[in-house]
Amino acid sequence: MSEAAGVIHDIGYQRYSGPRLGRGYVFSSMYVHGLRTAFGLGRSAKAKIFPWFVVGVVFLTGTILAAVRAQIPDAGVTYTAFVDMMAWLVVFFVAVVAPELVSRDLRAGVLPLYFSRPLRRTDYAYAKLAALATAVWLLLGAPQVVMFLVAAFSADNMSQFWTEVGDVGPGLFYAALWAALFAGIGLLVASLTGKRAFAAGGIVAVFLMTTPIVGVMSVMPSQTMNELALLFSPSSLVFGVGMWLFGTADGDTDSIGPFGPLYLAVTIGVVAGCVALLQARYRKVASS
Amino acid sequence: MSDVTLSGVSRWYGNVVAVNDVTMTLGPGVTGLLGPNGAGKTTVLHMMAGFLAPSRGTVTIDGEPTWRNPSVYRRLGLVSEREAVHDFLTAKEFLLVSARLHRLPDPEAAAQRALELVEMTSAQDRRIGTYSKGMRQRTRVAAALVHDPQVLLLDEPFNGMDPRQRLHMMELLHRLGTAGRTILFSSHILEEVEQVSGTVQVIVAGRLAASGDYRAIRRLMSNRPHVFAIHSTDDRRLAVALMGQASVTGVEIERTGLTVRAGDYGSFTRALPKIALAEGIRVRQLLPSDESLESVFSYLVEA
Amino acid sequence: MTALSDLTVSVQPGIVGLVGANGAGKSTLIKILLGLLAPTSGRVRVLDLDPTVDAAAVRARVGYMPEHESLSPDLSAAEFVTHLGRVSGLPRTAARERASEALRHVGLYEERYRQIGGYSTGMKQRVKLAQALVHDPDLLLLDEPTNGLDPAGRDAMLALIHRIGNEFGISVVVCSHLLGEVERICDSLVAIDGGRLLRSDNISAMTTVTDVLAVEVSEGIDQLAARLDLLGLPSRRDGRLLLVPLEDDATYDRILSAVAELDLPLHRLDQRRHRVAELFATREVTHV
Amino acid sequence: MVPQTIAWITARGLFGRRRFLLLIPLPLLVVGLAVLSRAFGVAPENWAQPVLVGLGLAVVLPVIALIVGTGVLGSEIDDGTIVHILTKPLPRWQIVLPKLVVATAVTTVTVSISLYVAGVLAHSVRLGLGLALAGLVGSLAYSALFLALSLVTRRPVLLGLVYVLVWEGLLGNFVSGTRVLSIQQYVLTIADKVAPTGLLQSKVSLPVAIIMSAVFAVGFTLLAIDRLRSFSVAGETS
Repeated sequence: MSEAAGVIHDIGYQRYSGPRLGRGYVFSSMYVHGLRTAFGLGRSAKAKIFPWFVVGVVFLTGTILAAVRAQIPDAGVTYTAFVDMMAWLVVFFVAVVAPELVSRDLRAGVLPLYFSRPLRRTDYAYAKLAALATAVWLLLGAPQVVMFLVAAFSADNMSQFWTEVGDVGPGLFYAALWAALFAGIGLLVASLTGKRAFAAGGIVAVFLMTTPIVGVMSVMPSQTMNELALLFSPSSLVFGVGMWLFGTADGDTDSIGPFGPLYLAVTIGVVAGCVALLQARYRKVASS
Repeated sequence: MSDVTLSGVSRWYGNVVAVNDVTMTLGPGVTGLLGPNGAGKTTVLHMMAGFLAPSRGTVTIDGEPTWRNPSVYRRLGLVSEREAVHDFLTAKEFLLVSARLHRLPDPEAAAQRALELVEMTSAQDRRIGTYSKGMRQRTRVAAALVHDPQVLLLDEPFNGMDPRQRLHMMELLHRLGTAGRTILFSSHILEEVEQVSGTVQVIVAGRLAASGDYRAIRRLMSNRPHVFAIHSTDDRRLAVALMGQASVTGVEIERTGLTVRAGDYGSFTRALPKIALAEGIRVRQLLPSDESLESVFSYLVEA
Repeated sequence: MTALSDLTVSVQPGIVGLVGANGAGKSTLIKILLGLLAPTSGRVRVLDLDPTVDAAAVRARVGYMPEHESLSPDLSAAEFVTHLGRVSGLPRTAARERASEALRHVGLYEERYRQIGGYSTGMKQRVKLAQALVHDPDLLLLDEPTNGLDPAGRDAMLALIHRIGNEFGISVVVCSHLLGEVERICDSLVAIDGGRLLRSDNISAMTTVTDVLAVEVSEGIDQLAARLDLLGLPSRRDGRLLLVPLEDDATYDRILSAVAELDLPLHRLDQRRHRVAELFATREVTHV
Repeated sequence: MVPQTIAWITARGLFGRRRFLLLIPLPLLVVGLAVLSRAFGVAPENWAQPVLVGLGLAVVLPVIALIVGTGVLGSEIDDGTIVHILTKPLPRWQIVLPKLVVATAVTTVTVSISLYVAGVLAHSVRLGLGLALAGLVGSLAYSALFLALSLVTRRPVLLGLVYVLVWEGLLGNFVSGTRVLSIQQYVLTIADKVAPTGLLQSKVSLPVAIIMSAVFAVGFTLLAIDRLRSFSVAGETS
């Protein structure tokens, strides 16, 4: 037997000489963290309840619709119609998640820790926005994929399959429109206050307040005004764009008249405006 | 002259006992309230200030209970730990509001007097929102003093103050204490407590661990030898001479000097000068190493 | 408004204390060092980099511990510090390992998997320090690191900072209002007042001995003062202390024999030192 | 002098916060929609219900009352400034009443003016006055409720939203029993009985509306006073 040997290993503080990654990596770290936060991952069980409840409801609806479509192909349940059905759930989802993403950071004073790191102020806002938009898109998109798979496997021939593909593509794009618009508005409202209850109330209020405008505008005796009515509330705005781009189940596009391009332009404008205001907001927060 | 009395006071939250059977009386003068984080200091202060009901026992100011009894605020001023003030007011406005709500006969004069006391007159017309932490703190102290209360309770009053503001606040508390006000303040910075007042109340884990002058408290800890650091012209010979003393329980020789442990404080401190003179050794430094409030406090917390 | 004017300081590695009146410009200075604010005029170099140009590079190598609460209450310390490590550019595994190491060095063990919301003040301060250390900075900026800590917690925090500065080889700048603390752990000190430099020097140079002896007896202080007067040693009373000018070495013996003859308990005999506090004791200094 | 001082500082606090800006767009929306409908000659039967009831009485009134009612006391508790007012030798009703008066006044002014204008445009001055009076009663009842809510829970805004949106908004439409405890229904009834136009549909009787409004206002005020008397500041912060 050899002589017993012993070593004391150095477990004191060690310097780090590995790589320090750049802007893209830092951005993606923030983005991934935001996405995980949206679904309560890495957080307490309590933080998971609401997002996963919504996910559950959305998937349940998607599955039921998929079953209905398999049985009655002409039920008129399209991918875009599914998204429209989920409108209020998405509003609530954004109202709960957006404050978790940004109001919490404001309230807890975490921002100085971020801004004293290589992360840029603008990237902070972009990463949070991307995370929220992705979360909403996944929420609306994943059930569509389920619906698509059910339809694809029950397809009788290739042409039916390709029709499905042609349908789900616009559906996912339509979901992305919803995601961008709702994430933009929700995050902007939430970034204004550190109190999550106010932020959530504010987001719901935006949708609540704007809905009656659409109602009043659509009973106006001017056809042009009726056709423009849907511009005045976020949910009806996206609905209008979808109607123009993909038509509705019953082929009725009368309610927006010839203003389809305007609807798309306003949607893009609102998203861009939200992003610009969000940037301005964080420039102000960081310098104060 | 007013007294604050706690008798048999406990406070619990569910099964968590924050304050456990505390009995104390505060008289005129400045008293420091000490204790580790979570020991129950703030709970005690809040009960004294009538912001919390004792679960058991009574808290009184001059015999009047403080809970559900707003009239005690005629005699009581409170500076709580949270530094919230109405940001949108100026200090002057804030003080005027305080004076009016106290129904003082001449609110203007009272507000002015309080602002002068904390030396805030130069900034009194600026919005409080623009103040530094120390200025806010002084404004809050002024508001607590506007009705010239007999009792002043302060929770961490030095928090956030810069060195000059600390010095000034210490002077102010000292002055008020000498003028016969009953003042209790909590603090973690023991050097400062030591400078303002020698009288302390020490709370450890919800219990009142010691009260009184901290030097007297130290003397009462007879099981702990008193430690002195000595530096002299001939440390080694002095060590030998000291070993002969019955009051000395241990001597260590180090490169920087001697560390002496004395069991009997009185006889050692009387004997040391005589021994040194007799041996012809010049003592250049004698320092009590564990007489500071800091060491008294740590002994109490450990015990 | 000028927060800082005409400040010229160069700081050597080691532990530097930064002290100054409230509103003296400390936070402005920190923001300039982190590249979050550009100086109106003048030049700044941090770690041989210019923060106005290479802000991200500077921030990748600087650790910042803010004064105020700045932690996400809903995350565990391990999760939070790992995330911030990644935002500083550390690859995923390195971030995880170094977060665990940093938390160990600040003295957090099993607790690191619990949510930060339930932590005590002392534990939160430790997490704040750990997040500043996670990316192995070359310079640490600590703003009031002992804020809210009880005496035992302060001792532990100061010992840790001392170790970081001396064993880890990281330069440390400590902002503090507690001059006793600064004397205890700092090698040098920069004092600013009203945005201007008050003094910048080594601590040892600011705490030199004076030619005054402090004498304390547990009883009979008046008797001793009278006796010293008779012996031709005029003394001044300062609280419980008698201050006696130190003329030559014989002064020691004369004091000792006075005490011995009166049979008084001698509590303290010590040559007085200058204190950093003297910088601020004078009220003449004008400040804005 | 004490009530004026409390009222003054409460009002300053209310208007000093940015949250106050939220009060402006809502009434403007009501008036704007009414003006628009009138300008284009839409029949009142088509727009009165969504604008006056759907937006005005069911959303603008409770939401503004919520913002203001929690703003006069809840936000002071939230940020800790309440301590300054509580450490004064004042009976607690002297603190609660001025705050309630300020909250009611601000809400009434903001809501009733816009409701009056919209009511006049929809039908007649009488409907306008009826709506304005209903707004006043509603402001008082809601303010008392939200003021008391600020003292019994740490999350008054959330609970208030739940009351307004879920209890009054959702359940009120489906479960008729909840209407007896719904301020929205009292307000609707009062407006309808003062100006019976057929544009509004009241679902509870006038005596019920009047008595229950009074019960809400007085009951919650008394509750608030009692809660403030035993106001506890959370214990150890660290």
